[in-house]
Amino acid sequence: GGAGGGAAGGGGGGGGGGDTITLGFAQVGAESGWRTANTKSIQDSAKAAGIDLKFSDAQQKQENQIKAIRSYIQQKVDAIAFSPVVESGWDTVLKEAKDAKIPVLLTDRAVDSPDTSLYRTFIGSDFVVEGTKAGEWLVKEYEGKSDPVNIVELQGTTGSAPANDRKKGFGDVIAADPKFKIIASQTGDFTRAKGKEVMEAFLKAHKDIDVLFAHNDDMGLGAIEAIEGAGLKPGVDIKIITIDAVKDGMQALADGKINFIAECSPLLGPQLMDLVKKVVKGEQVPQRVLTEETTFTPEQAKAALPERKY
Amino acid sequence: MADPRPILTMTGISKDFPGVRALADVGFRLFPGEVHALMGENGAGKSTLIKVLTGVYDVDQGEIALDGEPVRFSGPLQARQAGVSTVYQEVNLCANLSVAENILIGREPRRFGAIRWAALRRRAAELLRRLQLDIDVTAPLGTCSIAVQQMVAIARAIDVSAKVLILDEPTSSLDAGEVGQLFQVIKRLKDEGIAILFVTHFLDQVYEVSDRVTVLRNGRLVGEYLTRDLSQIDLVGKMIGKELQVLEHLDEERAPAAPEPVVEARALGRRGAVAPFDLTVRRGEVVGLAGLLGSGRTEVARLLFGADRADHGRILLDGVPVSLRTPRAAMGRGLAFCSENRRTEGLVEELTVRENIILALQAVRGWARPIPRRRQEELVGRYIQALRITPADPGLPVRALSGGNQQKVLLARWLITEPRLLILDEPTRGIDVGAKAEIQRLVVSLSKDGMGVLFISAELEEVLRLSHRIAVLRDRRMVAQMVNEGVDADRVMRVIASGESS
Amino acid sequence: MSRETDAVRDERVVADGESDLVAPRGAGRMRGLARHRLLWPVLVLVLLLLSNLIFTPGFFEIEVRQGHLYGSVVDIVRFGAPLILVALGMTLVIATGGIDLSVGSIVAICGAMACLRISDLGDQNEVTGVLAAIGLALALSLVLGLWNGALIAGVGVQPIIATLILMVAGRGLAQLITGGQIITINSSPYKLIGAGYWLTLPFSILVALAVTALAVLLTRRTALGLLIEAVGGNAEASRLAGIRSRRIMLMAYVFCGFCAGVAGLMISSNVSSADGNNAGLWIELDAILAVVIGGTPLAGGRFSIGGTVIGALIIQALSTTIYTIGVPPETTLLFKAVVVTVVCLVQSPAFRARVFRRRAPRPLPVAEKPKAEVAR
Amino acid sequence: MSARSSYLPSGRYVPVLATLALLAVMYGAGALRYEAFGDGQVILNVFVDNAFLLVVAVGMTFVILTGGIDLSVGSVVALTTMLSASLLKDQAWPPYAVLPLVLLLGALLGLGMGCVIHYFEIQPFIVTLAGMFLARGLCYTISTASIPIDDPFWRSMADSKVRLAGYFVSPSVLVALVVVLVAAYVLGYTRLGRNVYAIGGSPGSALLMGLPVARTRIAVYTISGFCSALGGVLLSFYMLSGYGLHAVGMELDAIAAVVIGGTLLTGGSGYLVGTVLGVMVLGVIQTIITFDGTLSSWWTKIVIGVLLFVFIVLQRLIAARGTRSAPAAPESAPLTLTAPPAR
Ligand SMILES: Nc1ncnc2c1ncn2[C@@H]1O[C@H](COP(=O)(O)OP(=O)(O)OP(=O)(O)O)[C@@H](O)[C@H]1O
Ligand SMILES: Nc1ncnc2c1ncn2[C@@H]1O[C@H](COP(=O)(O)OP(=O)(O)OP(=O)(O)O)[C@@H](O)[C@H]1O
Ligand SMILES: [Mg+2]
Ligand SMILES: [Mg+2]
Repeated sequence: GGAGGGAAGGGGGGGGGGDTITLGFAQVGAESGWRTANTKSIQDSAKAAGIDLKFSDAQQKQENQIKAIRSYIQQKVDAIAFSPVVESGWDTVLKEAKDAKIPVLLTDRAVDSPDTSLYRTFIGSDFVVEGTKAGEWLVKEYEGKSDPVNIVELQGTTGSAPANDRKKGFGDVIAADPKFKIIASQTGDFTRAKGKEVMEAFLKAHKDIDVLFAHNDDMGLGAIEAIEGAGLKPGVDIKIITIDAVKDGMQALADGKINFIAECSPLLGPQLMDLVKKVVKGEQVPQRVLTEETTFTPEQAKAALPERKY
Repeated sequence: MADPRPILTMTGISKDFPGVRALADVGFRLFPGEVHALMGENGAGKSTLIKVLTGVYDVDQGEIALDGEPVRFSGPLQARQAGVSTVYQEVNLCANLSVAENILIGREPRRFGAIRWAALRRRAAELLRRLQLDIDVTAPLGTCSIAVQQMVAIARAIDVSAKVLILDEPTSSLDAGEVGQLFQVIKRLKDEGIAILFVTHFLDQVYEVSDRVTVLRNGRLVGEYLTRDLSQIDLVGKMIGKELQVLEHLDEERAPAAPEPVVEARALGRRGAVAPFDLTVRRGEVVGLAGLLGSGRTEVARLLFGADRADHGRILLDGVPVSLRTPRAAMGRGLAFCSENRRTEGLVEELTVRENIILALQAVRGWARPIPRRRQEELVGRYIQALRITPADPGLPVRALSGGNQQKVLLARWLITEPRLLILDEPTRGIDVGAKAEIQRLVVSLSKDGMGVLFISAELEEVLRLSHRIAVLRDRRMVAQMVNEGVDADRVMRVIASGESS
Repeated sequence: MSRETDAVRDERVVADGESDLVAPRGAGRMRGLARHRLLWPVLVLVLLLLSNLIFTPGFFEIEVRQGHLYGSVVDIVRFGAPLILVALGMTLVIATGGIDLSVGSIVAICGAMACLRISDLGDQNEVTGVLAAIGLALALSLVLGLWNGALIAGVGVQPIIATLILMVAGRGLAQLITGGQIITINSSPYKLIGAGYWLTLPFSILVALAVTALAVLLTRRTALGLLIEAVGGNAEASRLAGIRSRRIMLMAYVFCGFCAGVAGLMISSNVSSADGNNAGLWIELDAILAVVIGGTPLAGGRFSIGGTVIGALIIQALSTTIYTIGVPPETTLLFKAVVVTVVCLVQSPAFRARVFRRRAPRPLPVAEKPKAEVAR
Repeated sequence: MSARSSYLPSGRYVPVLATLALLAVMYGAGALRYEAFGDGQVILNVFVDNAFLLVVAVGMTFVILTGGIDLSVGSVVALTTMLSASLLKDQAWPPYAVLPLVLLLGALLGLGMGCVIHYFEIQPFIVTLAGMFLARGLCYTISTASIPIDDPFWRSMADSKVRLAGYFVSPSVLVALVVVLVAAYVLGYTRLGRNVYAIGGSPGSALLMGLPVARTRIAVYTISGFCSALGGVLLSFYMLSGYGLHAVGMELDAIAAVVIGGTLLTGGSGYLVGTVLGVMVLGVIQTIITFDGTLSSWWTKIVIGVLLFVFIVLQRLIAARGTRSAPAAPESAPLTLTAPPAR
């Protein structure tokens, strides 16, 4: 049956079949600069690829995302892509899409449905891996040294997938060596203000912080201000590891205030569009496509900074 | 006549409020089949006694026994369930509900738990008819005049099959007619053997219905008397603790009014409220409005003050037409309107006495020019004195004052604005004998000093005593105006009834 | 002078409770405590701070680093400053019987606007340019407050809905201004507002103090406070007493907008960047909570600015406590729940009456059929 | 009160009628702009997508009618999804055990808050705010990640469709409708319902009139708690997952829906129909947004705001006119809007 059920009258706003592909994209929201960059990349590359993009912003609400997908199904778009707010709970609507014979692509976050036939492919970064990379750098950095390393962690929004996974990835790596101790871990809601506020408190409560691991650049940048405010040198007195590699973050990395950034690229527009074309043509695509992502040290940052757009 | 065994006895009751001892070791008895009047000045403790009895406040000391059983009600609900039905002072009903619901809520006729609305309306209308009140019971209570609301509250109370019926100043804003209806009902209930506790400040009402009187003074029991053995003068004496100077010679005091008009209403009217009317108030003149309940007196007042927008006619001030579209505009031109409904249209209950008194004056001055502290104290002090507001503490929240004293506060608010035309709608509602005399004297002296006064009162005698001229309203139109020379109550009543000025 | 006694009285009056009932039971006994209505909030605050000592001995020590006051307590006030500001405005709005959900969005908009203008400057440290940007942002906040006020006082829309509109749309506006990105600036004069110091004192604290003083002057030295309380207490009566309630309400919302605007500048300047997406998110809840903890009833009427400030500090102290004693993020909310509950229980006269004093408890569900003794 | 200025209580139903009319207009406009929009299924989808919100809003209506407010609903919804999910998946409980349990829990939470609010005379706002924190906190103690639900019963509720004449709705919609009908009946035809209105009108008077204020107050919050739990169950049908970040800010949506429906936040006046309409208004706005595929993230928000604005202002103006109030002074606005459900 599918939500297509009673949906007569073709796609709103000139969707439906035809030579130009119509792609419905259900974005999570615009909660961060990273997300906006992600949106922008998708919109631009869609234009470039001559794909007619229907965009909707769910404002962090799974309900809205599901509604959006439903309406895409109703408007009979050629393909649907979306980045799930949360892994669980997509089966129903995805089934509807499947029944309506509309291929679905996931971006930047997987869904945990056992039935992988519900979507064609998943393109995006692996948050756990990002955490792991951060951890590995830290382990390498302190190779050979034996004295304990006190780590403070600025987590992302409690309960959000990136926060959970990056924490896990990082934690698993450093767990191998007892000398690493996470002495404090708080949520900074992925924002600078919170990052600064929490770090200030950490600095007061713990006199001997060696390393800061922030789940994204923004929190890291906030923390840097706090550290400077306390009269310490970020990157020297306290080593700082972050994830994302947005422009400001890279700048700080280049300035040596951050020591290491694991990239989490929002720019998966081009790749997505290729996949969409393939899928619509009916070609085979891999179940999982990883976005090319690297890691940055200060030197690499200096090099990369000029052509950093976001 | 009453059987010897009281149905309700209260002994050694004491109750404290912040700063005041409202009741001190008060005893009280109530006999079945008897009307018992509870008398006392404003702030004597009458309402508190009633609230303590019905569990609104908990008792600090003392015993209460109903039918010989000691009781300590947790609240009105329990009291009602135990057969004590109460009408508290002030109208305590829900303005957002219909008249019918207000009468029957809590006792709605039901079938299988479902309220039967038709039956409910019928029943309500019936009950009101018992009081000779014929109004649309589906109307929201809020649209009814305070008097009607009082009748509704009474209707609600007398419906229950109670052992004890308590009425706290039920007649404060009722005219003779309604009072008569009420008394008939009371007499019937009395014959049914119900014990009735009745609070009022109208002495003649006491002598008309009550068999027994208990007098309180500043929270203490003065004594319990059989009404027939107690003369009016004695009663008043016991209430205020000293002899009351009689106010018969007020009439001579009434000075002639100056010829020049302060306010003239020309064909002023509003659809659904009052038919267009002409009315002139001159300098130093007291004009009384007479009429039955719902005759539109309040409407007239509200139109003059701009509380409601007139949709017809115009107003002249000193002969020049002005537009008074808001109370503010009216006040700007020296009008003042003391509403009949102090609770919803008058006081701000959580503000202090001082703040309530200066409110209007401050409003006219605007927020940027606060009244200097000293001036406030001085003004407020003066009027607390003049009106004998007790407790005389300008810092108390008005909420904490007794009904009558609240009324005085409202009055004071408008007096200090020293208006050119003072509109008083039921200014003496719930005010005790002594204070009432004060206020009447005040009105007279104010008019002497050239203030025009529009005086509305449910008590016709009062109107007759004070006013130079009397305008009579009937069914929301002004049917007659008469100069108050040798006019007596009967004559006015006749006009009210017939509608022709003789 | 009389001012004092008056203050005492006002405090007491508020304590008499905002219930429709003529007076709360046992008012007599309450009087003494009620006199110092702020006693309980203050007590809670102190307890909260002391509890930190257990976990971080050096909690109270304040040193001077790089010529700044430095220490946890300073932080609490510093980070509390924006909340204090927003809560101040909220207090007046609530006192008129309204509510303002849009403060969070106003915070975001003003921060964004200021940073946008500054980022356009050739030299971001040029004072006049920065001042112009700040002026623009504040003007904007006034306009937004006016918008709310007009909707509510003019059109007569219910406050919660009227401000909800700006809450939603305003967030969008902020993002529109920043283009959804975080505008990072590097302007020392601007940084002063939120992160700077003046004579070793954090500037933000001074600003908060200044605005608080302004509010107190506005409401207690003029008649504004009285008129606001009157309007909030009984609107119709106020109308008949000749108060221009529309004007009063309008002022309240404009002031609230202004406060939010200043807070917006403070927050953005604190991190030298404007985040249209997250700046001031949910701050309206905290602000309202602060006001209510401070003892101002949501129904309107009596308000207490002192109480609000304390309330805001309590909330900030709570979050700082959470960070310093290291409550894990998963249980943070539970912790908050407990503290908030305790705070309002301790503050509730009824609760103290029931628990601390041996008094006959208020009847449990009145609904039960008459107790045996009452039966005939 | 200024309501006395309009003696004919004609304006009683005006707010609701105005809302209905405007809703129709809005839908019409949408239908003109987007072809597929005109399709009846779109309306049904509004219900399908908002069944849970509707249920929650119903509970909120009770609370707001008494002049209270309940901020905990969103979190209770989340807690319910979380609890059901973990019980079904990790504990492998049977549905018939889980359902009653979670519903009961919701009701109990409400009951608790109600008691605190009434007996300790603490403002509903703080108490329910604490409840909000508590419920969310409990979610995270269960798990910070989201838990999928693959219980057959839940799946069937999620997938099955009730078809009528080519159109369909989900079972949840039927549940929601039942709730609405029951609630409407309770408000209109039972003493509890009338007491709710009375308390909203004036708690003091209600007490002095000898109405069971305590019982009613507490009942109201219990109902709200129950409705939130039920809403949570419906949400978990809809999402087949439990998650601590579900329904963030739903309390605002619910309150908005209720108030848009013409109910006064000060209590005492409003109808359940209004709430249904309110939910539909929000739903239709959201649908318009999703149908128009061109809006960027921020324009989405702005447009929602603008639509809401236009709607509210028109509604207000129509209502003011309808109740024949002189250009209502703001303070008297609620009063002139007052729709006492007198029959
Ligand atoms: N809630 C309250 N808080 C503080 N004081 C109160 C409260 N209620 C009454 N009082 C005080 O108790 C005393 C008695 O008040 P009460 O209302 O019983 O007087 P009353 O006899 O009914 O007067 P009236 O004839 O004006 O109604 C008054 O001095 C009043 O100030
Ligand atoms: N007998 C009645 N029949 C119908 N409506 C009435 C009646 N009495 C009062 N009302 C209501 O009260 C209002 C008119 O009473 P109003 O107060 O204006 O006249 P009044 O002479 O001042 O009566 P009161 O003496 O009660 O103040 C109208 O709004 C009407 O709805
Ligand atoms: Mg009394
Ligand atoms: Mg009258």
